[in-house]
Amino acid sequence: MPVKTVLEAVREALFEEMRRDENVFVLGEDVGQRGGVFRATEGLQKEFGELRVLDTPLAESAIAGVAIGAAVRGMRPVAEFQFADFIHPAVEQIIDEAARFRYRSNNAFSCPVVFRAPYGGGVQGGMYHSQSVEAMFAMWPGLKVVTPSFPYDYKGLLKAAIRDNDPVVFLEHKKTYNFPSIKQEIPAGDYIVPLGKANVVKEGTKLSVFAYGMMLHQSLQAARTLEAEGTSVEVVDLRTLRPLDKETILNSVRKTGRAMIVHEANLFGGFGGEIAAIIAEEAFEWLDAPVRRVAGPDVPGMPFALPLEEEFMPNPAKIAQAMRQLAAY
Amino acid sequence: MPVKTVLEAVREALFEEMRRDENVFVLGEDVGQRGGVFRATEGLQKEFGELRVLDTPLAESAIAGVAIGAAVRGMRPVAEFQFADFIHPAVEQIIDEAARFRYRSNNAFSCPVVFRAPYGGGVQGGMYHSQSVEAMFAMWPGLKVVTPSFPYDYKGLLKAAIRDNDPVVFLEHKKTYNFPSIKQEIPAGDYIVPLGKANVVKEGTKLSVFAYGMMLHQSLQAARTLEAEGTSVEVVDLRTLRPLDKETILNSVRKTGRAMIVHEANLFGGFGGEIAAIIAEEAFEWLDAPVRRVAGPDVPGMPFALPLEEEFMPNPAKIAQAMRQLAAY
Amino acid sequence: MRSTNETAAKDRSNIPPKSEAVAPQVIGPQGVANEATAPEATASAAPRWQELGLSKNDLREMYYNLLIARTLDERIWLLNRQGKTAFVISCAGQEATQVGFAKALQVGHDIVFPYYRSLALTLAMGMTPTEVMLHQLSKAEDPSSGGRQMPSHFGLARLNMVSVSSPVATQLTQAAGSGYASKVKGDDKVTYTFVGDGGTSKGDFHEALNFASIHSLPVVFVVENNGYAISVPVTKQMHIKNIADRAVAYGMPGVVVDGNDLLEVYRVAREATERARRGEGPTLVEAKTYRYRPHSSSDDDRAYRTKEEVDEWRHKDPISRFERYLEEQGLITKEAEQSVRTRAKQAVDEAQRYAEAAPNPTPDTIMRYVYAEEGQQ
Amino acid sequence: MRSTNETAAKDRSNIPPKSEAVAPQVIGPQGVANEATAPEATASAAPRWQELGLSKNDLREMYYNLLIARTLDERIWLLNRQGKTAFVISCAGQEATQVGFAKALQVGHDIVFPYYRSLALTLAMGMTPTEVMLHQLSKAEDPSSGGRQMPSHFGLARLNMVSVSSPVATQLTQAAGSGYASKVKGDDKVTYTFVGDGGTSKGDFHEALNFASIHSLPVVFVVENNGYAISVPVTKQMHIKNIADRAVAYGMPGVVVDGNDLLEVYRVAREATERARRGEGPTLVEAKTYRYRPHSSSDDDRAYRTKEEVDEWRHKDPISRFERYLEEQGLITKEAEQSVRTRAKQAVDEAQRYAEAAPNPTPDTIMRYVYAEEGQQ
Ligand SMILES: Cc1ncc(C[n+]2csc(CCOP(=O)(O)OP(=O)(O)O)c2C)c(N)n1
Ligand SMILES: Cc1ncc(C[n+]2csc(CCOP(=O)(O)OP(=O)(O)O)c2C)c(N)n1
Ligand SMILES: [Mg+2]
Ligand SMILES: [Mg+2]
Repeated sequence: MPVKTVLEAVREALFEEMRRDENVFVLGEDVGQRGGVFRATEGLQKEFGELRVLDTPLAESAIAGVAIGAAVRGMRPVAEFQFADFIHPAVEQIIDEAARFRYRSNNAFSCPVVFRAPYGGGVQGGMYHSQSVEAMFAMWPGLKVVTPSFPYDYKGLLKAAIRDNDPVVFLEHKKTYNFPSIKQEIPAGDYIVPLGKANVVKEGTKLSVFAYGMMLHQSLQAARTLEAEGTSVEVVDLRTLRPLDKETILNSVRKTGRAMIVHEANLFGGFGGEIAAIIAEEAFEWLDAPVRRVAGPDVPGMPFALPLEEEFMPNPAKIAQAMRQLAAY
Repeated sequence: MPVKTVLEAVREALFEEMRRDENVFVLGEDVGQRGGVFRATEGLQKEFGELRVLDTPLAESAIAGVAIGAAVRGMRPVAEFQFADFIHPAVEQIIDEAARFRYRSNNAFSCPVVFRAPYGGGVQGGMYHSQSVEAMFAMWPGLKVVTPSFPYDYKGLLKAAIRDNDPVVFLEHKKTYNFPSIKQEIPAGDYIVPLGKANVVKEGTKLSVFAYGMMLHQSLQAARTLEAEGTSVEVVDLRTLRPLDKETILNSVRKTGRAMIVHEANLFGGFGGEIAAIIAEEAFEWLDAPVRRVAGPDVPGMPFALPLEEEFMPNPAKIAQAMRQLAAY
Repeated sequence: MRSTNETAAKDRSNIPPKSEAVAPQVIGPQGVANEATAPEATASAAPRWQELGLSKNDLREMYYNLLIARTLDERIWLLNRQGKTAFVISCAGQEATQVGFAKALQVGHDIVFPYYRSLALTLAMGMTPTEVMLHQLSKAEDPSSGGRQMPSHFGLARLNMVSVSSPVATQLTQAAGSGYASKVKGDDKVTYTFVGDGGTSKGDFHEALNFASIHSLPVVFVVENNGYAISVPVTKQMHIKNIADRAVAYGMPGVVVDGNDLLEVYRVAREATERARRGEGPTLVEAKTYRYRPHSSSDDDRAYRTKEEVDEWRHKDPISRFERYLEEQGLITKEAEQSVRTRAKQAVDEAQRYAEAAPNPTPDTIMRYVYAEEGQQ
Repeated sequence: MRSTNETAAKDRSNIPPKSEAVAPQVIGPQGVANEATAPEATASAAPRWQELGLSKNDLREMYYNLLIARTLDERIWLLNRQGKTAFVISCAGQEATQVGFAKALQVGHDIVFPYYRSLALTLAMGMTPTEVMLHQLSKAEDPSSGGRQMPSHFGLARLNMVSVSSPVATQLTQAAGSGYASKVKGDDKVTYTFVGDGGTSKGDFHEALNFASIHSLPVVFVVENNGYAISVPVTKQMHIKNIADRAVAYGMPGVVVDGNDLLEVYRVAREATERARRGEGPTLVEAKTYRYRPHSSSDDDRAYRTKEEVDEWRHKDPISRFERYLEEQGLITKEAEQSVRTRAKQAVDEAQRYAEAAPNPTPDTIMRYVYAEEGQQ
């Protein structure tokens, strides 16, 4: 099996889905001739033409609205937001419109759009090219929110998202796009990874860590360090934040008795709160220690200067330290 | 002291602040001649003129952007969004701009805007006139988020928000506006209720309930029922969600050993998750029972039809039932 | 609604397949040359309705559609005063614009993104008074939303009428997206969307018209300019006289039409439709009209406009105007008018009777249709 | 920056009080009549720069400003290739537009909302090369952001230059708000804002121009149309030729200007300024220009435009064009040019030297200034 990067996996999913279903089309800023600023859509326009690989004007609300209108007509739009930071003008269309079409029409209309957006930092993107927006979308019923970590899952989940009959916010951590050690062997042909299923990527007994995106990889690395020190850490890749795979989370906590959540987004109001709350409510009896969150500091954006960016980012060392504390509780 | 409704308290705060500081001005849809669709700004234009009480075009992003631009010039804009449901087009301006001006300029610029918005349901507003948006804003550092419950606090907190040197999202639960039993004696003159301080509105020993807005009142009513049944419930009015008064929350839980959070917003991803997470992390040793959340169901909007709306809303009976369960744990 | 959805499931579209053959010519007799619809032609000797290719039956149907809308509208206000319905938002005064457009489009083939004031459009397109009333009274059978949305948040899959939401102007870019779907699919469906004057201030207006013009999409943008966005008069919403003049910014035709002149609206609607159908791109139509009622049952319009102003517009009533025209043309008698009125009233009575008796949605359904259910689209 | 903020604290404004007396006439000799700046006057015998009321000194200053911008810009690309700075976004090719506007505005009195391509504007307004370099290298002393923002996210309180963010076009409604503040305060400050052609597609453009026009605000909207939004050519961004034509939609003047013609830009800028200063309202200016470099150091422009196209524009270079003009007018010699170049190079050398040696922000500062600190505004 060929070894692929996250970016290649995304691109491959798009190629295969566009070949499979002529209703699938891609739209966004610079997705056409330029192939996207991250090259996720490179080559698509050449194969599928300008109509199905559409360079839009710089207008995110329109990108979402056009995608929704086309979806209502039976198309399967994949709308790219150049950076998750710039999805904000489309918030009204995504949460008031896409997320509610089915419910508000009592199932008469639906809105199968995939909203793709590269998120996250650690790439010197500064305050406006590093945002994590998952919590902001995961809070709205009617949406699904997907945050894969590995190339295999990126491909399988993106395909599942495109085939899903409801709107999906598909978040791609931009630092993982070409990260060498995140490459993975993935099958060339068609396969699906179902939405809504977490994955225990490393089994362990002493504590459970829940993460996604770049932080999953950082947590995994920290877990290996702890393993070497004799502490067995279970690492769960959440993969989908909504619908959240509560069962896998709770099973893991019931096994280890200790829970840690790692995300790069600001701590306060971040998605970790929801996971912690679920654990605190539904696995209370099994907890041997407080639920611990490791997350970005509560500042309004990731600073650009390297020393500040490094200070912002949770990394394997910081995570390992928190693991040790939690294990020792 | 005169007895006032929530709405009167809001209006009085606006009058007094506009008299006190000529830089304060009000803008929004229908806020002028019409006095706002809820009448919060009634009479203001008559006293302060069209320049300082400005009917804007129907363009929420501009309402926020104009307010921000004026704030950077030393004005103190109070921007009204007709319903919190319609604040979404302004999300980019509020979270990317207002919330970040100070941080991104390393303190050279700031952005003292108050973004007022009536939120919440139970008034047959249907899917788009009932939204609770607090979690969506409370998650962004740089913003403050205020959700008062009582007329006294509405006035004092709104004044504090207007005088605050940073942007404040000021959320007014529309069902409380004219709710007869929520009337309160409030001083006619100037006073401030500081942002960031919760208030223990009812002391109790068996369990602690955290709430805000209409749900604070519903929780209080439920607490009285429990009291009558012999269970002593402490009720904490959070008042400000960001900065959150962790100390008051944790002190209460350390005292009672049982925590419940009530909000009307959807459960999953709602603000309750953050509170539960804080308690689970920082009051773990004191907890005698799982942290319990009572919240709106996870559907994409509050349905309009009465039987469905009633099913959606947490009410004193449902809350009391949850209290009994928690107390009995 | 379940069956509509199943249809959708089959063709992977939410909109049922068109029921009629594709015709580049719109409703009306064969052979009506394009020039016959051009404005200058209206100066000729034949009566205007004939020149527009309308039959007497068409006129009677249009007359009925005006009346049924007004009758239903008034009934709903009555129900509101009786405490039987919590919220009303009215189209009274704007019927001619809506009925004119409904006549120009191919129902079930073309696509419509209406707005909350589109009652007359909705009825003229074929939503029955009973269906409207079920929606107004938030009954379980409400085909627009199952009682989940406020009244006047229309939507009906069999008419290709896409579900309305409350946020103003969001439908505009969606309509552009529907037009884009037509372009990709290569079909000849025209997409229509309706919005108020206030809604044109929102960024969506700019983004939608820009997108539609860039791709020459078959979309007709209809602004029902009734002079106010709730209390805010157009003079505080913009610095120019005609919203239609904004078409210049997109290189598309912008047409101002007297929204109370049914035949003129129809003419303009048909031209915009034909242009779109021919693949020549979008049109912006501004219909100048007026709403008689407060913005909604929650509003009190005395705070921002005078009774005189309202009365003045009531004198320009689109329905009496059309009535007079039909009378002048000898196409209707006072008695015939009366019988149409009676028919409308009966339809509304029956709608009310049925809807009042219909069951409310049951609380146990609240969790349904957040997402597709097993095996559904 | 701390001191700026303290100033701000005193007058409750974030912008320091103006340092010069209010003058309805902009920089330039006294007594320049308005008509002297009108286009037809340029056909007369006196040289254009004199007619525009510019002194030789003004011209030399403008020439220096063009050169310092280009020199600094090129140096930054060099630093990027040397791995000394992670991100570059360049203004090369657009200097004349920016220097022309900088000349027309009253620095420290008027208000400017720039964008990320406003390097030449920034320098011409008085940000020093060292300040720019501190920002470019994300040093603790960076006066725009303390190293928190990407390079070219300018902002400088003493110049009334408001902090730039990355989201495109958000500055437009803010500029309208600043204009509104002037109206409420009754001052005569003009607010300028700059945006790219791509940025005009966003709803913000519509909402901002609409708002500014309704209230006749003293705002000048400047579009630097360089033909592309990253890779997307203007032909895919809009269906009309001139962005300035969109002014019609707001009942304000829209002016197209050759953005590479420094004096013409200055003339247009001054007219728009005077109009605003007189209380006659906003103007939309579209400067047609070009960027030489890829969108940013993260871009590769070979994917979407030809070398020939870039070369063609390089032949229309605004700096050599102004140079030739000064030579023709006998206002500068080759030697003088060389000495200006040397001066610019030295300033850039010095800026680089200082900034490279300056300390980085320290990690412990990360939590500062999320909110006002105790006792601060
Ligand atoms: C985005 C948004 N902002 C505000 C509102 C509240 N609102 C509902 S209708 C309306 C006025 C709309 O006026 P117009 O577009 O002229 O339509 P009309 O009602 O006059 O037909 C307003 C402000 C809303 N529904 N959506
Ligand atoms: C709202 C938003 N969407 C997308 C981007 C990403 N982006 C940055 S610059 C740019 C193109 C801007 O083009 P234009 O406005 O013409 O300015 P130019 O760079 O050509 O001067 C894009 C798409 C952004 N910064 N903000
Ligand atoms: Mg209107
Ligand atoms: Mg450009």
